[in-house]
Amino acid sequence: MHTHLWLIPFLPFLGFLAMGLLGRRLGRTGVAVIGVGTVVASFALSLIAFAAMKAAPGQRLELVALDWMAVDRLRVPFGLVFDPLSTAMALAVTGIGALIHLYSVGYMNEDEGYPRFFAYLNLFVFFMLILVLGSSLPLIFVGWEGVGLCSYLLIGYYFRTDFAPAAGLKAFLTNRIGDLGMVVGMMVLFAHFGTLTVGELLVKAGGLSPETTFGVLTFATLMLFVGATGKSAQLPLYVWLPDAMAGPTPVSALIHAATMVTAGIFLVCRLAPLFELTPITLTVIAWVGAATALFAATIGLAQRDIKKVLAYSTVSQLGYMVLGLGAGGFAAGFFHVFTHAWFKALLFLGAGSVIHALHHEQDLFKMGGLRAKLPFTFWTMLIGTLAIMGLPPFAGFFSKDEILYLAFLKSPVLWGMGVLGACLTSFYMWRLMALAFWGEPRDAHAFAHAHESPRTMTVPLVVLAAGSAVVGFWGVPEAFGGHFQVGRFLAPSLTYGQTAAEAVHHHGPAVLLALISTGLAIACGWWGFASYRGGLALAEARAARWPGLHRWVAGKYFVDEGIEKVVLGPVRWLGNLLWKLFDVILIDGIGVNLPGALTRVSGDLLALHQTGRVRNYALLMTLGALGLFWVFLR
Amino acid sequence: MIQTGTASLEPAMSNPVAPFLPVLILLLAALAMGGFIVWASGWLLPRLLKPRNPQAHKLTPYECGVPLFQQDARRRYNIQFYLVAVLFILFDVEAAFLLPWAVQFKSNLASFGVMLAFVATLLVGYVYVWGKGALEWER
Amino acid sequence: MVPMNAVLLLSFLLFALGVAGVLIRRNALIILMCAELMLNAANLNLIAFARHSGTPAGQAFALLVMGLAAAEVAIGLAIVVALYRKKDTVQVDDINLLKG
Amino acid sequence: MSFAQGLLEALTKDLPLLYGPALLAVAATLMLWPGDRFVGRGNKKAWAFVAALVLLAAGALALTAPTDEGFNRMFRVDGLTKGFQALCVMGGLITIALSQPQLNALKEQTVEYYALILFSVCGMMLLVGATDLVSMYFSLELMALCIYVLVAYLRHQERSVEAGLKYFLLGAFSSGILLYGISLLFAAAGGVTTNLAELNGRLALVSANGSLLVYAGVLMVLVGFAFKVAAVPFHMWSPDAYEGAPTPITAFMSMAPKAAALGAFLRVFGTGFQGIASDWMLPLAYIAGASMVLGNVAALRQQSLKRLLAYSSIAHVGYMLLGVMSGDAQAGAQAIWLYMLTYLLMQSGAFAILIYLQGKGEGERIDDFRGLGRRQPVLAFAMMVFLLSLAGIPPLVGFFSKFILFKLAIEQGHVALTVLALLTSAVAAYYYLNVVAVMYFKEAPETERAPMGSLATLVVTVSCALILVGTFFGFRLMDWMGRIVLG
Repeated sequence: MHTHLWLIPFLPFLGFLAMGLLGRRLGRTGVAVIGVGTVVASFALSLIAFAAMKAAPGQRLELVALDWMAVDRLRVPFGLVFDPLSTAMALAVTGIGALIHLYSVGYMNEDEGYPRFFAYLNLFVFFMLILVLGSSLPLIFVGWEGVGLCSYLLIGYYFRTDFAPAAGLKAFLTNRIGDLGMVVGMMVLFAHFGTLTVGELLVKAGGLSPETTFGVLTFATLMLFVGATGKSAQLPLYVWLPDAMAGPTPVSALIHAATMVTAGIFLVCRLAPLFELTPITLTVIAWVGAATALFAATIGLAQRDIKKVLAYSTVSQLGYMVLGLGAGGFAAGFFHVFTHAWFKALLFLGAGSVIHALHHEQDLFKMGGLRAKLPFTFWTMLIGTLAIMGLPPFAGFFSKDEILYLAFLKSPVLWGMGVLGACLTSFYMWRLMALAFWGEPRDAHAFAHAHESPRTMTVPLVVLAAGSAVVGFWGVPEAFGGHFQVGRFLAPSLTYGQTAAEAVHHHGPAVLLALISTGLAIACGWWGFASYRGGLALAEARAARWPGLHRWVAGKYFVDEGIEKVVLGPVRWLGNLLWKLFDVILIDGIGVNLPGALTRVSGDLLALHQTGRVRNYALLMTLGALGLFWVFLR
Repeated sequence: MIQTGTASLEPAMSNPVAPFLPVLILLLAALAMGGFIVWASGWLLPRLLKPRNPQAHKLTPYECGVPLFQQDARRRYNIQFYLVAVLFILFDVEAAFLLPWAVQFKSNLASFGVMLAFVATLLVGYVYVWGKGALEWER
Repeated sequence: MVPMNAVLLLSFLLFALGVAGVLIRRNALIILMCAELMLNAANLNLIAFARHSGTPAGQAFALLVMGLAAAEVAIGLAIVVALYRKKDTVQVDDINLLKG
Repeated sequence: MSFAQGLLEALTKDLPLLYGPALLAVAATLMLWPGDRFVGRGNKKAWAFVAALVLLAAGALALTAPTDEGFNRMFRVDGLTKGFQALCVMGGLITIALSQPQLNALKEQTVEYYALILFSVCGMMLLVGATDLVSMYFSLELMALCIYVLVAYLRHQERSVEAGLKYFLLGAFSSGILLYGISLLFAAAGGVTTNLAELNGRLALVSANGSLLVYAGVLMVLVGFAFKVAAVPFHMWSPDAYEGAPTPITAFMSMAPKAAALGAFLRVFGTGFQGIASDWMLPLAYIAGASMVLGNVAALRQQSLKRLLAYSSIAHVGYMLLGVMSGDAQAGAQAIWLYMLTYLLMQSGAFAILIYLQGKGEGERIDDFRGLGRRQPVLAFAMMVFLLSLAGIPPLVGFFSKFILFKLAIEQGHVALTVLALLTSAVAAYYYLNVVAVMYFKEAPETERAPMGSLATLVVTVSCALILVGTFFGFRLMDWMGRIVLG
């Protein structure tokens, strides 16, 4: 029974095999049908599973195909687990994945590597589903590494450019650092509990009193969180994500919205009862999340590339999710993953649509006035923007509000950081909208040739926009008269048979806080919109010499310019500085230059000892032996 | 303790080297004597006695007789020489394994058989070398 | 009987001589000889201590080592000759095509 | 009863232990003479099949040998022996298969090549079972002497001869050190025995006075073995020898002798010198750590894939030494055996592809792999599988063998070294992936395709399939094998 559930991850894999092996022989249509069809089919299956899960809450199904690894004490089954958490996540992955596949049919239409692209994409979905559904940590790790590998392949997809392969490699390497944490955490858990199956692990952890295992668990969970930091692009390992924009836009959407980056959040949720036992880890998580949310939002202010803005916004939103987890709101964090998947996919695909229309122009400063030309894109992206800024009743509002409230309970400072981040988010998103869709076209040629995207691209946009508008209602917090159903739904997975976490009761301040944060966000959004509605006039006006007559007229802008100088200037300066500091020094330093430096060291090392002369070798051997002797005598 | 130069018939048992001490002294004396003779005859006496009459011909290896066949003394040996020498060493050293066997040998067919097998192995090697033409000087 | 420490000292001197030769000399043949010297240093230990304890194992081992050393020399000479035919030199400092 | 009778009796009683290696030695001798007299100059290729059959038979005999000790406690057949003997035989078989295209192209097919491989595999098989320093030294030399010749086999190529000479000179040097160490241990134990178990018992009791002797001896033996497995700082020969040797022999050196030397390493240190573990544990830890770091860092710079694989094999040895350091010898042996087995698969596949490209006139440089992903997608995919598995990226088999090894090391308390191993393996991912990137992301002019040859295809297919199969349920299989073989 339930064999059809196996198909959920393996259908995309079959698609990958078919496209990988047959390739061009399938033809364009064949590739599109298989690529989209398999993912849609597994979406349908996930939907069935989800419905079943909804009907019987608290159900948990573990399917074991075989004993995968069995080496003395280590026994790892190759199995899938279906519980509320994994089915909900699988639903989001396959659903959004399917839409992105559909979109790619149009977006990649002119690309020659069509089958290769879809093969990678399907493999990506497969690994993500393995990650989500895997019943043991090694299997989850397989998915974890698998999505890393696929992202490497996909980001480096445009391999003819110099930049793309380097970016792919950087993504992969940064992730490896996180993976080290994950492996160490896994090993410590195994050494302590003697099992790596999630179910057994959580049962055993629940049976222990916190005092006895405190140190070990804290270390293990911190290590696992380092892994999550790499995958979910938190400070300081976020560095790969902005560069990952080098890939085709649907890939960015897939990586950013539904799959790869949420892996870290998902891992923490999966092991929520373990994290629950370690308050120190939770505090670390909360602060890292809040810092990331604020930090990335600041950087987002200074970007010109439309995809970079969205990339930093993803980092920032991930910060919120992590903040939610750290504040103990695993359900809230997951809920934000869920809502974010919709509106971020929407925004990315919308940006992709803009880029596609302008023939791969990504510079915001060269856009403008596209409102009329790209109506579908404009309206759907508007909904996405409203959702991400947290305007009720769009999706982002409920999830973000829940997180901010929990953060407030933990520490008002965290709340303040979150609200500030939300204001900045609102600002740069409206800046993006204003620069792209309002004002005068700043590149007449590109504008003249702009055209609305084909149906395969707009349909996913519309679906995602609808989703962004309504999915928030799944988790209306109690403060607003809802029941935070998502929390109830997920509770069996997150508490794992232990005492149910107390439902968060929203008291008086909840509504007030929500009003404050929303109000501020709206204000900042308007500010951003107003500053850039006129295009780049501000910047140009400043540069131009104004005749006396126009001076007074221009005075209207003088206020704005003042604000620009006094308030925005420093903020943007800070953003730029941080960007320089982290992106240029740290990322390029670690991600790009470190291998280079290592290579240089390697060369020196070799020149020093691998001289090709036998006598030098013999001498070094003798010295080595003497050195070892010295170790003993010491 | 250091004893007198005359051989002591009853060496101190505590020092195992002691009985050899006279030998050592004798050795040193002989060395000194020999060294002196060599020095005197090879360096001192010629200095005192030799007539000074330098000639280029005197520096050739053979002052009289046939002229040198080859000027460079460090001439190359035929590569075949090395080959034969190496093969000789190999079979020679292998023969050393016969020694402990021979020392232990008591008339016994089994042990004879074992050694026969060993020699047969060597023989196969020999035949292989022969077959390869390694023993032929001129090829 | 000679004290065993003296044997150890002598064998160590022989060994050190061999090592020094390998490190200092440039002629491949002489390096080879020095390596053989190291083996002989070990042989000295083996024989002396076997004699000391009155058991034959060490002596048999030494014989075996001699046989192996001969085989080693044979192969070494063959390789050196091959090198000489190729490069007209047996100085090891002249061969460093492979490095890095 | 005479000595000789005893000897004969011992032989008839003990010989079944050695049927495998003995068959190899006898067959190789007979191949040289008189066998070769009957084979014409153009038909030397036939010896490949004979040698492969002999190896198979020897492997079968070795696996079915009774579990016992014999030859005056000089040789022992147990799980460790059988397991590593099987690896050596596999290495030999793969080498013979890989040698065909190159030897045919160079017209260098001779009987001696195969006889030397058989002799050296014979040495390896004896080595892993040797429980006495005499038999160990003897078999080590038998193995090494044959390999010296094989490295210099292409005597008309300067590189090959130079590699052979370097390897030989340093090998003779290290063998001198090893033997001197053995003689010191023999002396420290009173000059009575060279048997490992007895030595272990006696050395543990040596007074503080003689402990310097013991330490120097153990250290020198350690140096000798570290040289044979090419661990830092006794590794310098390996990149040069790997690069200069004929490529199939490079593959051979990275598989079979390494397995044999590691088996002996386990035998001597893991189970033998346990009583004096405190003497060698720390130096070994330094050696292992240095190997991981230097091997991986040095590989970054390499332009030649052969050299890259040489340096990376230094690093892999560093990882495997973690298993030798395990206090639980059985678990250590199993972890190393599994690692070596998977390493053998990946390495043989990678070398098969390398040899194929060499045969096409493309060299061993990493740049020659440009655009392989377009030109020959299947081959490139297989190469990617091998490289990713070597890098230890899950879910490929290479990850799990690493995982088991590192898990063991953590359990044994070598935490710092394991963390070092993890860090350096992240560096390793960089240079392996670089090759993958070159294959897929760099363009190269179209060149014509040559057929790969059935044997090399077989090696690539089998090893790639095994890696992929192993990814899914290889571990049950390997665990089962490990249990049966290593007991």
